[in-house]
Amino acid sequence: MKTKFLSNILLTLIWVFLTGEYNLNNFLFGFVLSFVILWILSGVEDQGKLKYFKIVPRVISFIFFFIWELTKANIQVAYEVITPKFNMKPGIVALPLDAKTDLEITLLANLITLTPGTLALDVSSDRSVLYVHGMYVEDRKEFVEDIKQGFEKRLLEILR
Amino acid sequence: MRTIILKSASSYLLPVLLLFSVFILLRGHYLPGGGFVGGLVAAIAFVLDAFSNGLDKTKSVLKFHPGFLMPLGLLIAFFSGISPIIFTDMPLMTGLWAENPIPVIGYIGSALFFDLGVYLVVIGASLTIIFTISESA
Amino acid sequence: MLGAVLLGLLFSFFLVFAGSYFKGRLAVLSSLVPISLFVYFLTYIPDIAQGEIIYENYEWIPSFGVNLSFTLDGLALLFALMITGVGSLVFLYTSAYLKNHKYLDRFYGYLSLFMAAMLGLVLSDNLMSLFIFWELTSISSFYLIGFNNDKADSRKSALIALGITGIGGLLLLGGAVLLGDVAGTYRISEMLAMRDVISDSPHYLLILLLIFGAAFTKSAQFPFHFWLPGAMKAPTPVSTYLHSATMVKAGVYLLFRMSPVLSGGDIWHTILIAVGAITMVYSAIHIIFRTDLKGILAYSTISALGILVFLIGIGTQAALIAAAVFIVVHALYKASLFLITGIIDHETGTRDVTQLSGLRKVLMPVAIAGFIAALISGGVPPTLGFIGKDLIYESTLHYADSAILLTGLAIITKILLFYGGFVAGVKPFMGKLPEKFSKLHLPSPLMWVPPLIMTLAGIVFGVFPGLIESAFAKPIAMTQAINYEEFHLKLWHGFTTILGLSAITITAGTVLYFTIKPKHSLENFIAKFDVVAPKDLLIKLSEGFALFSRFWTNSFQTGYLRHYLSIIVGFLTLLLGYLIFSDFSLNIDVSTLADLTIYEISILIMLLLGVLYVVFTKSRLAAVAATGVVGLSFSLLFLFYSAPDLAMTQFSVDTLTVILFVLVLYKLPKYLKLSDSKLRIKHRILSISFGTLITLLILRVLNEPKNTEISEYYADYAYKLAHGKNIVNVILVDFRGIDTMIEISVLIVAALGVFGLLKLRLKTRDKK
Amino acid sequence: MEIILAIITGVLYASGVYMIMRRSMVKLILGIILLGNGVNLLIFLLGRITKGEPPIIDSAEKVLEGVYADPVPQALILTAIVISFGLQAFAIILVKRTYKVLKTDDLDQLNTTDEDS
Amino acid sequence: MTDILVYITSGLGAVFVLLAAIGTLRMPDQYLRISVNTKAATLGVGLLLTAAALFFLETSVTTRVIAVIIFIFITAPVGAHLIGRTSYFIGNALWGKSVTDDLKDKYNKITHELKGHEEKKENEDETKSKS
Amino acid sequence: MTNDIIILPLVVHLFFSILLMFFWNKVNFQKIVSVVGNAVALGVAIWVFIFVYNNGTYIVESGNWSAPFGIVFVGDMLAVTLVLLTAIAGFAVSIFSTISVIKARLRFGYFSVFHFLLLGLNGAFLTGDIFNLYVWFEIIIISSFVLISIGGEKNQLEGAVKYFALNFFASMIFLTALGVLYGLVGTLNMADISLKIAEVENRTLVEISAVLFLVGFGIKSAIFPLYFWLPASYHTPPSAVSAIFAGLLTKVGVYALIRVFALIYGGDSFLTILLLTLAILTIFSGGVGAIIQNNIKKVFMYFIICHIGFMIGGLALYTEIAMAGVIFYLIHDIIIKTNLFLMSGLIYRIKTTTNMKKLGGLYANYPKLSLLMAIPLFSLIGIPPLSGYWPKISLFLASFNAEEYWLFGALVFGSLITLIVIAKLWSEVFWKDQPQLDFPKKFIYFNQLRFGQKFTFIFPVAFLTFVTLYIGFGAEHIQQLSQRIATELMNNELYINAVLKQ
Amino acid sequence: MNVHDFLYYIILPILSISSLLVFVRFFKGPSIVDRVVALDLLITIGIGIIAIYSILSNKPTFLDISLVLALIAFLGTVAFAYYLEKRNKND
Ligand code: NA
Ligand code: NA
Repeated sequence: MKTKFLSNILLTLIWVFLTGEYNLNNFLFGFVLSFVILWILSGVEDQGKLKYFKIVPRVISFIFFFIWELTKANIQVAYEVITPKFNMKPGIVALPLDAKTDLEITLLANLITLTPGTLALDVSSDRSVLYVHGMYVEDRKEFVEDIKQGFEKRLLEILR
Repeated sequence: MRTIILKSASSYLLPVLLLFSVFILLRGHYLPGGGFVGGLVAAIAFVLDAFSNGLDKTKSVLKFHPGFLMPLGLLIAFFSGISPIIFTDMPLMTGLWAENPIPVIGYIGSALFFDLGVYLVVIGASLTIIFTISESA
Repeated sequence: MLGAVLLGLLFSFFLVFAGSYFKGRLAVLSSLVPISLFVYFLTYIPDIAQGEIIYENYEWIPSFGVNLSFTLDGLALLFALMITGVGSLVFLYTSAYLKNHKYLDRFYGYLSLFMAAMLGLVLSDNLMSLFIFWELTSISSFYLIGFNNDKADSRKSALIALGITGIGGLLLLGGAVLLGDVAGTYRISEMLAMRDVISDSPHYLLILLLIFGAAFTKSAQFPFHFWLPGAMKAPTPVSTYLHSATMVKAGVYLLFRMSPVLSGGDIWHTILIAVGAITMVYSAIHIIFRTDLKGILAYSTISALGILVFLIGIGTQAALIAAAVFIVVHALYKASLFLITGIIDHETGTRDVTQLSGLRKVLMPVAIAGFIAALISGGVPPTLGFIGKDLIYESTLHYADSAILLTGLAIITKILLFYGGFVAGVKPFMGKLPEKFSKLHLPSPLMWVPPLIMTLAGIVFGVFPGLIESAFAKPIAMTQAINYEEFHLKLWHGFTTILGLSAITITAGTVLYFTIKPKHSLENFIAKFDVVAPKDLLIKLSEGFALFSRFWTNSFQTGYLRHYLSIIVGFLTLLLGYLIFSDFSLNIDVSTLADLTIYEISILIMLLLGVLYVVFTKSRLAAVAATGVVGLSFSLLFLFYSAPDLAMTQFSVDTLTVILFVLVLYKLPKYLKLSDSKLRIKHRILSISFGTLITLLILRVLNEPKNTEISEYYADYAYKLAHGKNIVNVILVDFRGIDTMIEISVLIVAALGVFGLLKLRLKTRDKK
Repeated sequence: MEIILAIITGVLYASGVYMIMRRSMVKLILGIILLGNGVNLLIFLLGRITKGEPPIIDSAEKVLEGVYADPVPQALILTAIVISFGLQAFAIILVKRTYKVLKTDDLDQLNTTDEDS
Repeated sequence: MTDILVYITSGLGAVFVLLAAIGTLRMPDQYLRISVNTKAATLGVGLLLTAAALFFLETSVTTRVIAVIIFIFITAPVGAHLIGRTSYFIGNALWGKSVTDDLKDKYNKITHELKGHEEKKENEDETKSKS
Repeated sequence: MTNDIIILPLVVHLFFSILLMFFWNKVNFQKIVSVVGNAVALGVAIWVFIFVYNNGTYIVESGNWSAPFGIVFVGDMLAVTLVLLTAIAGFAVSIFSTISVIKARLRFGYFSVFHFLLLGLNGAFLTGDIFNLYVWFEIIIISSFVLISIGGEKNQLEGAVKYFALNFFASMIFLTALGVLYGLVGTLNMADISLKIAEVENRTLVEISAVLFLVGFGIKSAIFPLYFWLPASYHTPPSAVSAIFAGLLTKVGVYALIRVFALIYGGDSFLTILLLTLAILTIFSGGVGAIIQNNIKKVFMYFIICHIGFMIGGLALYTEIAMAGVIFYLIHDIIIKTNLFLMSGLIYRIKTTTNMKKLGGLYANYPKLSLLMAIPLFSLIGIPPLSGYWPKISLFLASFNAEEYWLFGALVFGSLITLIVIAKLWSEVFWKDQPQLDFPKKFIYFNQLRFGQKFTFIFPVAFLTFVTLYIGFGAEHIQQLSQRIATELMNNELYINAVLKQ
Repeated sequence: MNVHDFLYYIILPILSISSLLVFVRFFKGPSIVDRVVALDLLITIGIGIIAIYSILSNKPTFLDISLVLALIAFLGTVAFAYYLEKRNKND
């Protein structure tokens, strides 16, 4: 019930953003609209349990971390792409997962993919392993640890 | 497809896309968009959901059978088309407009209902087609 | 007169529903219909003899000038009495001949339908209604000829007869339409006044040819005569009624009727005389080679019809009177002979004249009738046949330069007809009665009295020719001859050339009868010439035509979709090419190319290559992906050229199509390299030509100025009146909202179709 | 500009027509799609093209003034696109069903209906 | 000021896009191509959209741009994941110089079930022994 | 209501198709509603017909936008006549469908699609806008695709694929023509086009657009050499569907040709020669095709082609008499062709086959039914005074007046072939003894049906036969109507003035 | 050089060239995966082009088109993946 209401509000906000009209009427309209959509979709389970106040600072720091990683890796890839010789040591690495929920796994995988040089290929059916394709797998342990200590840890901090 | 990643991503995308589709629908009279594209976006949202969660799940999520949306949409379009015949002495499809524009949507008129009908029909038809194919694939 | 025509029609309808009561003993009651009509027409004789012409007119379809206009003059009365008179006897005869037949009621139904049609034909004053009845005779005769429809032979004969008379019918319609147009009326009586207009018309020849075509097919003139012997497959009453007395004379009637209207030019006479002469001699010779009684009668009928056409061709008053009298003569003796043949066939089970002899001992009254009929046929005094023959010679003897030739031909014909009459009417009864026939006895009087009545009438009219003269000959001469002169029919003219010719005819005929016996060897001999006979030629022609039909149809209807498409595209390419190059001009404004930006160019390149990729890739899936590229390029192109709505729609639709494709494709096999390279090159050339023409077409249209009235109106009023700012959307939901309503209906139907196509499984037993 | 688009339209027509004359049903449908695109482009082009001026009235205005693209061909093409979509969807399924029943993608195997029976 | 931001964002965006394009063209196997293109393009297009937002400086535009960016950032990696694993299914080999392939023989050929458990244990053991 | 009277037939059919979709699974309800709907449509069509007959051409401007800015519906005599004929045929076929179409098909939206089809036909006849005509055409073809292929087994699917491909191509050519026309005159209203096209200086381009229309419509109306899809596909679906196809689908192509050529391209000499040649070849091809067929449905199929040639020939002559002939023939043809296919369905139900070689003995078994069937067959041949006869008078006369003797020859040829083939058909199907048949098991034969079911089978045939008889014997009325329509067509300023209110 | 010129003469050409480069990959394949990836990237670049184009033509509303594009491109990729997996399974 609560999560429904929150989703409703969230959707309403998205609507208001989307339309770009910030006034009561539009808010109400968006609310009704979101309500209808949620009603129609009432089968969808809500996985998000949002604890706003704890999360916000972590999210911000995470975003900066992510941007930093993104830039770093992009430069590496850019260099690789432009220079005539390939220096990569690519490979597919099995990454044991601490992330458990769908949301956690998905976010982790997406972030890994968005970071240049790595691509989350698939999650094992028992959700225990994330297979990641990396461009620079010089040392697979280091590769695994980087991700686990970097993305996964920070992400789980936010989400749990 | 059995992939958690797609599944959870799409469950968040679905409501947002539906919202977006209504947005596209409503602004059609003023800016690019309209019932057809709006309907397609909505349909695509459901198709996406079907790809990731399986058809049965998507069907249970949808309150109505998509087949029902087709006649419903057409009925709305039909009534907005013939309402001038019934309510006034004007030829069919004559635009009937409320005196003043309302916020968000602008002028409310039969054309809007017409576009809504289009929207529903497009959702219904696209989904019927794609669901049928998926089921018998 | 309308009532007279309707009576037959109604009676036949009546039989459809109440037919079961008219089988068996009550069947004879059907004869009351023709008999009462016969009596009805008899009552008109006094008036007609006075020179009166009776008209009746009923509006029917004035827009076409088609009305039920009836006229009763001498000619019509002659035919009407013949139709109802012979009809009465045939109806009576049938009740015995087809006694206990399962479908006797149907037979009477067709017969009375036919009689009504025939009456309508001869009574019509309107060429169109004449045509209508004309066609009705063809149809009812189709049913009568094919009456024994369980036999393949009967069906085939019915088809051939219908085919030939069908051609004639269409030609008659053509002729009638044209004649009506030239004359300004369809009423024959009114056309008389237009005689000169018609013969001066540029269409005169065409009219004649069309009318002749109709008459010659219906009246079995050479070379269309062959359907008649075939039609003898029909039951004897049909042969009697249709193929001797009435229907075959419809063509003759038409010529007779139209002769005052159309005989203005020489061509009329030349053709009719030629065709009539060929027919009468050609088929008279055939008589010698026949052994089947009906065959003999059929050819002698054709010959008689030839004589009639020949006489009408001569067209003098004498010839027309001769024709009128000969019509009566022929009806009397030929109908009798057919009925007699029917009795013989009915009793002995054979019509082979070589097998038949001595039947007088068991069928005496029939033998008497046969003998008299032969006398009439041979033109022996004092029968009406004698008068008829004399009249013929008289008219040929006085015909311009070719009198001798024509008379000669007439004599030869008459000699052969004499022979034919005796072989059919006398020979079966003479000589020794074979053992197998000794137990025969006389059939019901309903069968033998009718021929006897007719032959006796032949004698009565011979002795009292005044009856014929006043009732028919004079009225006919008055209406049909161009310049009427007084005349009298007489049995005895004194010792004249004609009497000499008659004597020669009778003598020669008698000699022939005693020298030439019908033999199968003769029949086999003539069969050798069948290869060149019109019938076989026609059959070959129709087989050839069927072959050609198959070839033509199969060479187009190959079953290969690409073949159909290539023909259609080829056809279009030809037309477009012809038009575009017929006044070729090309003003290309190259300056606009300077405006091209790099993004446009790259998108155009992508579009172009994407398209080519779709065409040439060997991977089906890659092709589908490439359509995605094409869709994207299109979408961007639309965006650059001010069509954002299109951009969105095009792209979403293309993607959805790709998805559908993808969902469906995985069950399909891989591309095969199927078509051979020759065909591929052909198709490429075709496609490229087509595409080039489209490009040229576009460039030329772009050179023309464009009217912008509509779009300006929309620009001005989309917001003011329709409250929308996106004009494309306003057009879609308002200005042209109907389009959209139907467009979504299309989507719905497509969805229903998809649903049904995939979900509906017919169980085998439900299949259809 | 127009000349290039005209040529591309020609190419689309040619390719479409060429593809529908192949034996594979899949190619037939691809041909139909190409041809449909060609037709849309033709209408678009013959309605005269205008760069960067969509027929949308500015939020501050009440009428459309100055240079603008003709909205009519756009509306027509939109309708045609949607209709073609319906037809194509149906055609794709038809192909699927035909394949299922006849076990072939080869159009040349589909000629029994023209034989006389 | 905003002009300069527009220059920078759009310029960077274009460069990233170009890099993605070159990468897609040059990279030796499917996985590397997917890898390169997803991020470079996502970042590049994100920057280009940002440029638009900066240029217009209208809330409605900005929110829309944010919506598009978020959307791309959600969908692009999911798409990459999908197509990447598909690539593995259909048997696209890794580049010859690849160092490891932990996925090898992990997929059930028929059900496409993906094993992971044993691998995890192994890893755990390793981790334990390390610490 | 009377303001919109012209479009009431559209409203009725659209309403019923929507209604039927809501009751997707209720087959019996669908049957009743569809028949009621068609009865209502028939009533409305009669009302509309009488209204226009008395008041003259009537215009409805949809959206209240005056022509040429909105889509107008034009109820001239031609349009409302065709609407009436559609209603008659639709009514008969809907009744026939309730008994002859199997339940499984009915459960998959048969009736709804059927109403969409009729909607499309009515729309095509009534619209005054060329693009709108395209849209109506599309609803017609998609509906026909669906009807032809739903539940399709081998033959239906084969037929459907070809039908689809060629009709889609036709639509594309139609659109191409439309694009060219719009590029030249910038308008879509047919009356407006008619006015504005006169100002186009480049007549070649006008002719090209005409040729494109000719091919586009020609494929739909099955003229030579564009008819190939028809013999391959029309005989495959259930008879009720074939009936409506045969009666109306090709005719809507003919209608479009008539409308466009009379209104826009009238009298162009190149087109005249082209149409004339095509007409002659169409008659010929249809005729020779009919000769060699053994399946009665296929025979009728080729007759459709052959007789389309008659109408195209008349159109080519482009005189008032010829046009009257064409219209009369069109009226006759719609009813008769519909009926022929219903009859073949009836024959199938009786004998489980429509192959002439396997058929026989119908006359012996069902004499009254056979005689009933004989009437349409004779009307098809044009035995006077039945319906097929009358238009020939006009067509013959017109071809003589134009001195087009080849056309006259073709008309005679076509009529003769019709006569011979139908006579052959009669002889084979009705006269010949029944050959041994291997009867499928579990097939419900005609004589096993209850009286009501038999009646439902026969009533539509009898009803259409009655209409045919009326056309034949009441030819005066039909001819007056045809002449009136011809006059309206030949004087297109009447139409233009009515639409543009000049 | 103002913003317009910069975008017009530098950014757009770069994007255009990028799209052509990607198109080359589309052509070369060799795997269907390459083509799907290339198509996806093409659409992504298309979104970028639209963004720049909306600046150049001063029509922010075009950005909505980019959202539709993004949405649908994603769906296309999903569909191809779905297809390829399913086909693979059935073999
Ligand atoms: Na490198
Ligand atoms: Na309106």
